[in-house]
Amino acid sequence: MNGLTPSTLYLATAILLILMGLAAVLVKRNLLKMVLGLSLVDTGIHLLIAALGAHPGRTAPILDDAKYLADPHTLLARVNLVVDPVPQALVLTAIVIGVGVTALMLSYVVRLYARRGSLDIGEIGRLKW
Amino acid sequence: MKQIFSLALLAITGWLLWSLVPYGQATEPGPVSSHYIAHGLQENGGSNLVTSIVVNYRGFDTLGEVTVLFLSVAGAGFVLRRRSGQRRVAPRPSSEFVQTGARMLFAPMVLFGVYIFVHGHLTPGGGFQGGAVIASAVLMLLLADRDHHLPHGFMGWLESLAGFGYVLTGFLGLAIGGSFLANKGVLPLGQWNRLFSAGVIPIIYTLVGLKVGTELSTLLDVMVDSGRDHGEADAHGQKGGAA
Amino acid sequence: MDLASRIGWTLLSFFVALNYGFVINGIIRKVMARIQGRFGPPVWQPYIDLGKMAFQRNSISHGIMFWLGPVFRAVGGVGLYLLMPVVMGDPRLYAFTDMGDLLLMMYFMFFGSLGMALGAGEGGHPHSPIGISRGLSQMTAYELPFILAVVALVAQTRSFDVTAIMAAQQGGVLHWNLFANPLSSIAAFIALLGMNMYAPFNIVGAPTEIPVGPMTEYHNAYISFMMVGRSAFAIAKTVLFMNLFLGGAHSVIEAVVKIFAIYFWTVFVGAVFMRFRAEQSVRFFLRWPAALGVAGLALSLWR
Amino acid sequence: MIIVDILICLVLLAAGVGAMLQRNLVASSVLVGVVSLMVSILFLRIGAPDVAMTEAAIGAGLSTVIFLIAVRRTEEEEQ
Amino acid sequence: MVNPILLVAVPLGVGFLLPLFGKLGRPVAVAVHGATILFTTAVAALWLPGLIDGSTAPLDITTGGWSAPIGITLRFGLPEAVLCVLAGLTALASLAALTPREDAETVGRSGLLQLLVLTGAFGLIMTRDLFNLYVFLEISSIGTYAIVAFGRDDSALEAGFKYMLIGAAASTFLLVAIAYLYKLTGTLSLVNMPGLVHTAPAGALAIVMLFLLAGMAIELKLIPVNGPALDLYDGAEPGVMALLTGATVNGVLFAFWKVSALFPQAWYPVLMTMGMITFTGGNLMATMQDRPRRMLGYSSSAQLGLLVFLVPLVRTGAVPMLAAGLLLINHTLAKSALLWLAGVIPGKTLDDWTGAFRSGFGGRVLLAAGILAITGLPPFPGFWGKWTVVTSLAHAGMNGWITALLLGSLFEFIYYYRWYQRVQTEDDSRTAARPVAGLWDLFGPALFGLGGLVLGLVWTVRMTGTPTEAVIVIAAVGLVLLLVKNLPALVLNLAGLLGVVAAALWLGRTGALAPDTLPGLFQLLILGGGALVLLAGLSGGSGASGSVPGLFMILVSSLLMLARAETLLQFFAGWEIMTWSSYLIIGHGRRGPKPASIYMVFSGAAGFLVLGGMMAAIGAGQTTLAGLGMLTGSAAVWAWTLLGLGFLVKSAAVGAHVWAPGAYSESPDLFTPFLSGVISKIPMFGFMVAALRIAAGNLALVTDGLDPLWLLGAVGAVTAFGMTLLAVFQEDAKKLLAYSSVGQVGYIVVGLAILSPLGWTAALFHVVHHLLFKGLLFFAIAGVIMRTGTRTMYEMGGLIKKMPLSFISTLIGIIALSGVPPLAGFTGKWLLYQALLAKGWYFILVLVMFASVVAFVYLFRLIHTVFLGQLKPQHRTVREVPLPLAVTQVLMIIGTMALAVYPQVLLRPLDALVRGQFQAAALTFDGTALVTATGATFNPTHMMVLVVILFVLMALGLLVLGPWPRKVGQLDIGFAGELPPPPQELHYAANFAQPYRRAWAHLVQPRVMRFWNAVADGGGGAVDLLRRMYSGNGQTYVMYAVLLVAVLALLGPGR
Repeated sequence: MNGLTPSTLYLATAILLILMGLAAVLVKRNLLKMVLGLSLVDTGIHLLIAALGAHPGRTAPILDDAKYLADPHTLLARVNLVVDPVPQALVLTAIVIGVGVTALMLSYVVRLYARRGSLDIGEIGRLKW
Repeated sequence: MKQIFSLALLAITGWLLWSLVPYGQATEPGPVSSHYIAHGLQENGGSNLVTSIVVNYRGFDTLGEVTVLFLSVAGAGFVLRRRSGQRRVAPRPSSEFVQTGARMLFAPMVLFGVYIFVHGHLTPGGGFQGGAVIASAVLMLLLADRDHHLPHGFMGWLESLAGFGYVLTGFLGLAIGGSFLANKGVLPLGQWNRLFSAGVIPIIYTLVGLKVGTELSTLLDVMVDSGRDHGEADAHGQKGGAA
Repeated sequence: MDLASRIGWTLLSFFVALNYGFVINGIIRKVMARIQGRFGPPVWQPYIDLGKMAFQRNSISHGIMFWLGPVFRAVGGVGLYLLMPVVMGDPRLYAFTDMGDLLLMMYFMFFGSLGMALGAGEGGHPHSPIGISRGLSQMTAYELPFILAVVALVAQTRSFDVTAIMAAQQGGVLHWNLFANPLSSIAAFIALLGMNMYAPFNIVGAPTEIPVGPMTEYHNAYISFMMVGRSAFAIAKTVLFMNLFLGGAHSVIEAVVKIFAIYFWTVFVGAVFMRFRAEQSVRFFLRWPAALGVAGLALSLWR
Repeated sequence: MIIVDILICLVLLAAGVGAMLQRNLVASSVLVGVVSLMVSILFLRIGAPDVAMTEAAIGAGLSTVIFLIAVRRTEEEEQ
Repeated sequence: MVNPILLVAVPLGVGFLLPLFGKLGRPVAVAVHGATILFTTAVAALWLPGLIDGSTAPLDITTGGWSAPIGITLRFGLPEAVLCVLAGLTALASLAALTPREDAETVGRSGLLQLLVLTGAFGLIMTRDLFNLYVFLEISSIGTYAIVAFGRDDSALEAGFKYMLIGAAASTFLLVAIAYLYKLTGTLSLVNMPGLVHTAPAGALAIVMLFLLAGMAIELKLIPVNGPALDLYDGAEPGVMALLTGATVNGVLFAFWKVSALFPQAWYPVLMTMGMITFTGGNLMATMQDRPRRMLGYSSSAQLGLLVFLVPLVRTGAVPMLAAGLLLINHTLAKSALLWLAGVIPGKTLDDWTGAFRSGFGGRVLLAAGILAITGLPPFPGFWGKWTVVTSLAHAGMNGWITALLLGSLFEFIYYYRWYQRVQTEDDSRTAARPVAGLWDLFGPALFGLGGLVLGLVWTVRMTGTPTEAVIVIAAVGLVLLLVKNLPALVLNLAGLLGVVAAALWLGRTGALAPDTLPGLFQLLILGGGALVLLAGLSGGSGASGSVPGLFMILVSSLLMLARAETLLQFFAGWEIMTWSSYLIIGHGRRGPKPASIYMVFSGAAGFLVLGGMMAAIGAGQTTLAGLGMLTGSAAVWAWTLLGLGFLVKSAAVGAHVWAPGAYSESPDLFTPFLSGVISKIPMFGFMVAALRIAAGNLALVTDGLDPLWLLGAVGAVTAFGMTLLAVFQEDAKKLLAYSSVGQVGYIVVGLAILSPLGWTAALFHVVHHLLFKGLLFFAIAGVIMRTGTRTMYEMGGLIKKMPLSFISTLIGIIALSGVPPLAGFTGKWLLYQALLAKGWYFILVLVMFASVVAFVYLFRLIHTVFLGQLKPQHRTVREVPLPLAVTQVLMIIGTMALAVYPQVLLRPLDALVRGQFQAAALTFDGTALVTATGATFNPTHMMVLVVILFVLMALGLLVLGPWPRKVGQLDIGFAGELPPPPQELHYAANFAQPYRRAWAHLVQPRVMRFWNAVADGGGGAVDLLRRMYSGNGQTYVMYAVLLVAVLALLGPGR
């Protein structure tokens, strides 16, 4: 396991999650399973973004310790103490958006099921060509 | 066959993603994030940098995010809309024990949620997390007492006003700070690590928390029982074929 | 030459030509009869017919175009003759040929036929339009070899002027287009068979099928007019062929002989063949004569 | 301490595979929730407690609940 | 000026409160909603004037108090302002269109979604931050997902779900790309990221860009990932799709524009290829659609593809942004209008559109305007956009792209005009219960139609210069007549006539109508022909009422514009307006719609060929008609070939003649004379002012190998002959004349191709003369059709007794056409043959001479079958034509006779004209005689005198021999003493040229028609296979997204 950085591990896991989810979307015929797959993809994406900001040994970007409050010229020193907060902000947003999309998709699934009586993706191909 | 082809194509996507991994290793933060880390505390007064970014530096994103949630809840309601004259299904009531437990736990959970977003600028968590906790409390109530009606009127008012308040705060920033959603100059930044610090960030996060909490609760409510109709189950066959 | 003497000479020339036409007509009937083993009418029979017809009153008319039909016919015949130079180098016999050239003659040929067809059409008898339909079909067909032949000649002289074409044929019999340009000439002379509408191309009148075709409803004075027109037309056409292919004429006698020769070519052929059906006739002209015409044109261009 | 990470990753990937292979949709939904939960732990280890909380509350909690509701309103078994 | 951040903030705030307003009642909510949209639109619109004239600088808006790259910034410049105004207006009109359609389920709920969709679009348009862009993209997408559930049709649900699936894939790709872009550049702001992106490692950048492009491609609905979008158009409420078109789609496109700054130049060809594939392919696949809504979807996809294609070109400066902007505005206006109108028609198939908008006010006019605009016809802005784009491409030498673009545009013609054909078709069994467009339904289309028209007119003036007042007067009269089209035909035509006469006087005073110049001559023809048609129209009848007079005025004005053109653009603009206005008029015939749409497709092809030829010239730096003469080398060859082909197609030369008989015969009867007499001459004008100038200027072109001029002449001769032959076999009087007209144009082509003074004199003489005699024939036949109610010749007969004037007109017409002396037809033929002889084109000479002989068959047939023979019992009560039509005919008879007696009245100006063109004379005039340069003479006046004298003499003779005979009844014929059968059986008329047909049978098979049908069927089959890629399965669509990534990985520049 030499040379395996945490970043690589996280990224690899994220990629596998994404691929797993996409595979479900591409192969599974059940609508709910497809939405579940997309949920996995979402999770993978979140992990991927966060992993891009990962930096082993650095702490969360919360400056609640007095050591961060030293005089102004050490301001820049903080940069080397905490991880990049931007990807975290992005993931935060992405998670909320993701749940919104998931909820909407599920309401579609529920409505489609009510109308068509099936969860088979093949059943909703009435519009084509 | 098609599935194998699909998976083969997917493999190419995977290979592309994998070739990006070497570029994803830990690096020093770029100029923008360095600015946040170095000056975030001074400029916004909140010790949680993520919150500073979410609410102030990238506050416009967050407004959008709230909108997304609002939109998907409205959308879910729109998609699952009830036909006119359609009646709710009378559900089977849960046991009294569960109902009582749920009611007892409801208040503390909501309070916990409020705590999370009120302290968003100081500790991990914020409007979204707090809102989610509140929604969980509502969920519990909904699950325990299937006949429970959310106070839709109150929730609606709260949701609308919280959202409007958020935009209004933004306008406050525009009027006073010269920029939409500006923090600086609108309220004093206060002292480090105090509850009443970081300018409008706690206010915004509170509003976000209220809004997200009510929105997610509405979402659950919508998912649980709108759009159900009696004829649903037996109408499948014909409806699937016709139209 | 002043206009008055020109008109005078022209009238004279036309009078002679008209009579010559009647005489030829009479001779033809006689000859045909002999070929068929009959005795035949006298040579002056056309004069008898003309007199009889002209002095019988017209009894009925189907309308103004019907009435004008023979007039058109006569104008077409006379007018065409007036455009022909008959004897080379003799302006007295050039009539009004300076008004235009070969093109004018070719197009004026249609004048009489068109008017006649219109008049016959108003007659309201079904045989008339049947005859006209056949006639038009055949006309368009024989025009193709004729046009090809004419263009072949024109291509050599680079002019539509008939006198120029005549001039180009001087210097001996072998300079006649008939010999200088045999392919085109043969094509043209086959076309002439169609133009003159003797067998096998007599489909317009086609006596046993559509009694007399376009003329069905006509009688008496109308017919006399048509006879005049037709006679003049026949002579004029023959003069044109003479000028185009036989080097023109240097004297009236030469003209008389050549005209007779050309005229009889069609009669002799007609005495031998059975009548074509309309579409056979069309196909016929569009095949061999047209092919000859194309060859002739190519030949004259190649030279 | 990367071993811990590896273990978490293995667990979450296993949960993911299980979620996709499991034909019972309730189980599947729960397993997807488990994946989210594991990921939220990873977030904590990355140094992102805010994200971890959100992922746990929304990704692992709320999403799973919505899925379960949807499953109940449709069919529980994949066909 | 108001801060544009309000564009996002105010609708958001109102949106949050909208549920509360809803509690006060639906009207309140709708009013607040409408007021909000109005407010935002006004805010954006207020910025426009300053931004347009440059007095206001684009504004950078900060949020949170931070400027880029620390905070999220937005930008508000001219493009943003325009897009925001467009989006606002679309939202307003959609609100108007959708509110009445809300049913009990959706009431009060869709408003919120509409407002938020609009907000999302504003955000997308203004934001300058990559991640913020993603957020707004999601707002827009989720808004879309939600709002498509509007309406009761559950196919919308299905479409929405598929759209969400592929949208999720797009979000995934985009997020990966955005995250890595942040990682690689350290910023998210689009203000500084483009400058930093090049510092990133190339290997990483290639893959990141690939994902970015794949994600954007899905959002932009490019082929092959546009399947769900197509389903959406198919299934969702059209009003909703209009909103998405005007707001979201434009927003996404503009977002792509901003993102495109990140792409290295190596990616540009990829972007262009994807865009063009979508444009051409989308239009191609749309041709097989029988569901108009889905067809609009393909069209939207295609239009977006075109804009995507332009993005890299605008980035490099090869194409001005303004051009892309015009195309975008045009698409928004037209497509939204069409979608709103589509919302009125409940059914989804083409059949449901039969006779749509027959009643009610203006629905059909607006539909026509929308279709004209979207197919890029002037004066709508799309035309100017496309022109600018194509000229820019020509300057850059991108001829392949031009070809693809024009091909795609042609496909667009095919399906849009087939659609409109269906609308124009009147089928009483279907049209009885047609929905009528209400006032609110027409609000949006009218607003956007007017907007498009005004913008287009502004651009017309801007790009072509102010047209002369006369053109404006005529066009304005036309527009007014369109508005008051319900007035009686008398009023409409009189107004039109006055307009034309006024314009003619005006132009005549300025000396523009001098017949010794090409433009002057053609303007005379146009005005004269137009006046005659309007004069005849005073009598009412087919093609003289309703919107026809108005359209006719527009047609006349376009022709004047074309005739007066100095630049290629002016010429082409006039050409295209001519095309559509004549198309619309033809469609007004009883059975006109189908032939009209065929006409339009061939005209479209002709137009694009002409445009292609012009581009060859423009690429070589020549933008004026006069400049064409200076072209050399391959530019000259291309310009000559394409222009020539275009003009030939438009003149229905052999091979492309299939459009003509239908269009001529089915067009309104009183318009056909103009179609035949004037419009068919416009390609000839084109030859003279454009194509042949090139040939004249390029001796090399003429001498190398096969002489192209000879080839042109041969095409003309074959056309003349072939069409004449086909005319012989027609039973329909107008079809006969139609083939005849096309054949006559063949003669003109021959004359022009000779490219000698005499040849041109012959051609121009024929141009004018053909207008007179063919107009006479068409008017006479129009009168007959008006009175008898049939066009089939054998159903008539003997009409000479009832309609003597019409008979005389026809008689003079056929004599003039046939070329029999003494009428001027012979003069024209004589000139032509002399020119051919001088040129030495003997085989062509033979062919045209032969053709003119064959013409006798159909000419006699025409006059005989209609006027001679036996009168039918049902026509016993037929009267002569009404006075205006009679006057028109008399005028044309006078004209024809004048040319016959004294052709110099025309030949002298023509001689001056030709002298100006060739610096050589064609003819000299010896008294009344015409003498060519080679010495050939013809004296038409003497010929006429001779014939008249002979005629009078002979007639007198016949009178003397047989004074007036007794008139007898029509059945009093020699019938072997038997009672003749009824007139129907006596009239030998049907299949008149029967022996002729038998003889020619092998030659007159409808081979060409079969060829085009085979092209249509074969092409259609292939396209049908192609479009089956949209299998309707959401999974397959997602697979296409992954496929796109794979293809980009394997073929893109990053491999």
